[in-house]
Amino acid sequence: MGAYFSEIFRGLQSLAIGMGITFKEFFQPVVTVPYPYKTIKMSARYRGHIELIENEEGTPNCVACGMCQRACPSGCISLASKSVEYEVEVKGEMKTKKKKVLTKYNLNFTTCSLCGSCVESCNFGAIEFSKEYNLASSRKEDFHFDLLERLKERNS
Amino acid sequence: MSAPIHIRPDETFTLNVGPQHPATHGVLRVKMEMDGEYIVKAETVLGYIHRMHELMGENRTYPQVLPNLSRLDYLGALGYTHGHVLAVERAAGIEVPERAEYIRAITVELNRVASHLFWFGAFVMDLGGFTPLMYAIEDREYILDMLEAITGSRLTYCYYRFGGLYNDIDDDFIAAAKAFIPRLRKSLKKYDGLVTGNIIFRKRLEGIGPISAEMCRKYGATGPVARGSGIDFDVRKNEPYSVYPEFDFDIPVYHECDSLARYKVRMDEMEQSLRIIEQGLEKLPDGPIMPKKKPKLIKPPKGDYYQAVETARGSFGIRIVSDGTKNAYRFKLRSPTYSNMHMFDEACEGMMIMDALAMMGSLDLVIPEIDR
Amino acid sequence: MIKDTVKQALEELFPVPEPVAEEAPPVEAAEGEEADAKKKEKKEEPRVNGVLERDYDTVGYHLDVQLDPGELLAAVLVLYKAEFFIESITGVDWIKEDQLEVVYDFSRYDFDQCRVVIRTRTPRTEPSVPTISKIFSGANWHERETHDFFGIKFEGHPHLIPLLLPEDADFHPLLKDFKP
Amino acid sequence: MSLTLLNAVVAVVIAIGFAALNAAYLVWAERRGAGRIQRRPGPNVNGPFGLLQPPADGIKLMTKQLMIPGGADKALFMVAPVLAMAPAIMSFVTIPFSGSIVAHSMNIGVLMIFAFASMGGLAILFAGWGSRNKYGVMAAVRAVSQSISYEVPMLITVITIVMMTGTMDLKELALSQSGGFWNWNLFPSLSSPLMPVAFLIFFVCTLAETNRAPFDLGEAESELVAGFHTEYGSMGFGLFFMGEYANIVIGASLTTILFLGGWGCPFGLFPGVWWFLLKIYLLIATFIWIRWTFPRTTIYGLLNLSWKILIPISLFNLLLTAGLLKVF
Repeated sequence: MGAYFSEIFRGLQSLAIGMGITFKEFFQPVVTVPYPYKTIKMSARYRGHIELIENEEGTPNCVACGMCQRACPSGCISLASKSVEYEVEVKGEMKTKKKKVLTKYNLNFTTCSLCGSCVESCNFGAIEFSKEYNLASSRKEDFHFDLLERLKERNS
Repeated sequence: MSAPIHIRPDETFTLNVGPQHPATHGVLRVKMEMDGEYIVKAETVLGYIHRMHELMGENRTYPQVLPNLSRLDYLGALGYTHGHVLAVERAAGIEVPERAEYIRAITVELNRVASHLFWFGAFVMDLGGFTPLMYAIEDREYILDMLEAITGSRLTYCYYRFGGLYNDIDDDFIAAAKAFIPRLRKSLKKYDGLVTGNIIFRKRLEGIGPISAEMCRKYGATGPVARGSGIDFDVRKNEPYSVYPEFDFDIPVYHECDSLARYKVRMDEMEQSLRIIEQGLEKLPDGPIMPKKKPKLIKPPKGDYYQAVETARGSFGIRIVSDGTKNAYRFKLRSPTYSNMHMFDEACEGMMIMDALAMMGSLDLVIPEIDR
Repeated sequence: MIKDTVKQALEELFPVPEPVAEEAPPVEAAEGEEADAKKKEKKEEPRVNGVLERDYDTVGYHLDVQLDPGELLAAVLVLYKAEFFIESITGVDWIKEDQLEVVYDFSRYDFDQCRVVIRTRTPRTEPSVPTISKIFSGANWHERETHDFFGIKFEGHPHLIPLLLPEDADFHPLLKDFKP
Repeated sequence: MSLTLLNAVVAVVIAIGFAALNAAYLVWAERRGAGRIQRRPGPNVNGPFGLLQPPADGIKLMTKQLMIPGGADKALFMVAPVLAMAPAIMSFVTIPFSGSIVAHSMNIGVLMIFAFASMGGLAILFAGWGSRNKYGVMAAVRAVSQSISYEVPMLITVITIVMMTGTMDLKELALSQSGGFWNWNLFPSLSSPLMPVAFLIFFVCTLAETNRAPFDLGEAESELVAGFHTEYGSMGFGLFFMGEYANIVIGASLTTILFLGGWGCPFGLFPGVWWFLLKIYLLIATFIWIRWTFPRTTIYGLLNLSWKILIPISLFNLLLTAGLLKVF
């Protein structure tokens, strides 16, 4: 009989403790961020989709070596380049040299897993993570990014 | 509760719990043969989100598989990537600098706490209490913020590299982690009052879903599920890897074998993880985070390698059969929840559906990890 | 040490001293922890059935047993009695040798660690291995999964239907000649 | 005659209006309260403090298509939500908000409320059975067994009070406690020293009868998806929802009248409808507070609580009161 009542009593006590805790929490300040009205700053290492980095002349750093393409586990990067001849002065002589110029750098963001292998594999500092996270669309095509185009848009 | 006295096989009905059901936390389906509220027989149907990670592991080079592992378990991703890098390091014989190992241990433990916190919230929500979930998520958010600041992502991390880390931790992280530890200790006390001591909660779990130690052994259950059945088994202690031998921590073991024991194990484990983080931050050596010499292309010598780690859910094993090329010949993932979940079919027979689902919650299921 | 007792018990399964003589060189090779030696061994001729003691630090397990499917149940029973738990079951497709290998992992809930790997090989055409789900209930799903991925038939399995693959799947994705 | 009819129509319209308004804004209050307890703001976008959220929800529910699952018993399926809402509104007719504000005072008011309250279980049974859903049927069975077991201690407690006051008229029940909080039935008196316990029992029974957490086994969303209203959408669901909140208001009103002195002021000053409203909303706030604090009980835990704890204690209380009434 004693056990019966002590169990009821202890049960009620535990319920009261729980209610005390929620009562205290009721008067605590709100911790959530009302998202569309307020946003938080992304951390420095936040990994969004990749962007090309340009040099001082406004052209991309990329030399179209294709390392990122090979490192990518999901094959979402496709790039193309053409050879351009240009002249440089080497030891007082003008020489024509060939170099690759990036003509296309497409990122298929729908399959990207944001692992960062491409940025890590790039030896020329040509790609970086963007801080963009407000990406939403109902069409797949909106996530096939033409990064060269985006670079131009950023410059203009 | 005991089994029903009379089961009339002609009067049972089949209940499909899942693939879309609030208690299964994902796309798991349990086909239950029911006699009223009692379960006569249950059969788990898996594979709704099977993605064949093992085949991907064979088709991709070793570094390319890195992001896959964190997709196995979205709650405790770092533990799984840790297993992968350790397995490949063992196979290819790569030395890891001490600092990197310490940072790995700290981040894995933080992730374990985050995973347990989320489990705690979701488990209490399974039992019908919503508020603890919000408190747990708030605490977990601090961990995710910290991990995001160093790894760049919030859930599916791709932070470890063969031989070390993607990048080093900074002072902000250390300060945040140090501030987080007393914070969580305070929160754990709050959870004790709000949930653990609560009479309704205890009544729902005490003696529910008993899993004996013998059954654990037959099914190969590991992690908190085994420890709730009185089995003193933790890969971090029994088969030490990484820098875990350097830390002083205990393995919580409860002998009641019921859902409450499994709950208590996880709650105690959070405290132990905090201890590891504390010690790790204290002992954190200086130095590089990547080895000086590391093969450019990872080609482990021919052979068969196995590595087990303790993740938030139990012993996770990776078997790599290498044929000396840059792709694995066979890439086997042994996921802990797979074995833990397997016991459910046998354990829930004769239980009431409420209790069975409470027990399912106590197993801490993450479905992508079962289905792989 | 449990490792030694188990090793002894398992070795008793392999009869006659005759194969022991053959077995000796691979044991040394493995103990020399030379991965290259192992490579050679595998390339040159298929491994002889028997118990090998492996270096834990390099491969991650202690005992490596290879046996015929017929001896499997006896070996698993030895492990069951020695309080092992089942870790996983998987297959490996050795297409060049036209064989499928079934790999069983066992471990112990103990500080006296001993991981045992049991391998058994079966021909690629009509692969079949006896089930161990009568001894370790947990083998049930592992065997179903292996059946899904490799098409290995587990004789006596109570419920050998696809587990992870769709119910009507008639392909085995982890076979090396699988084309999606 | 015509005046009484007009009276009745006006009373019903007011009752429906009061019930609907209460239901709508209690949902808002519940969501805001839950938000604060969980340290988030709750609905705060539509209108000031999110006060326009309930109409927005209502419009959304009303404009949705009413789906009837194939194989469902159409008649039961359609009747059930109405049956959930109607008794709740009917019960308002007899509740005295103050000495003068009462639609129709009857000398068996308590009985009438309980008669209507037991129809709530019927509505749940209809809904669960009619929607031809296994979860629904299970929830219906649970809810019926729950409402049967909790009506017993609840009625026993009410009988105790009726014995003490000697009336079943709600108005007179309230009047008998006027004067100050020391006269309330909540506090022990010479003839019934266990009154606080009786209050607790009555409160728990109210929670169970109105299907509120931690006794919301009819819904039990983590195991029975949504219980008896799994298959309901649009206004069918809306009516269940409103019925639930209307029932809460009834339960709180009844508790106030039976135990907390109705519209009487705790200090005997200015009795009036405001005191009544203050008391019922405080009680409803407690309901909300309880819901967001505790996990759900099990069905057998719930029945055990009723048959092993509440009924014996309330019976004992009844006997004790009967005996002491004879003595004093």
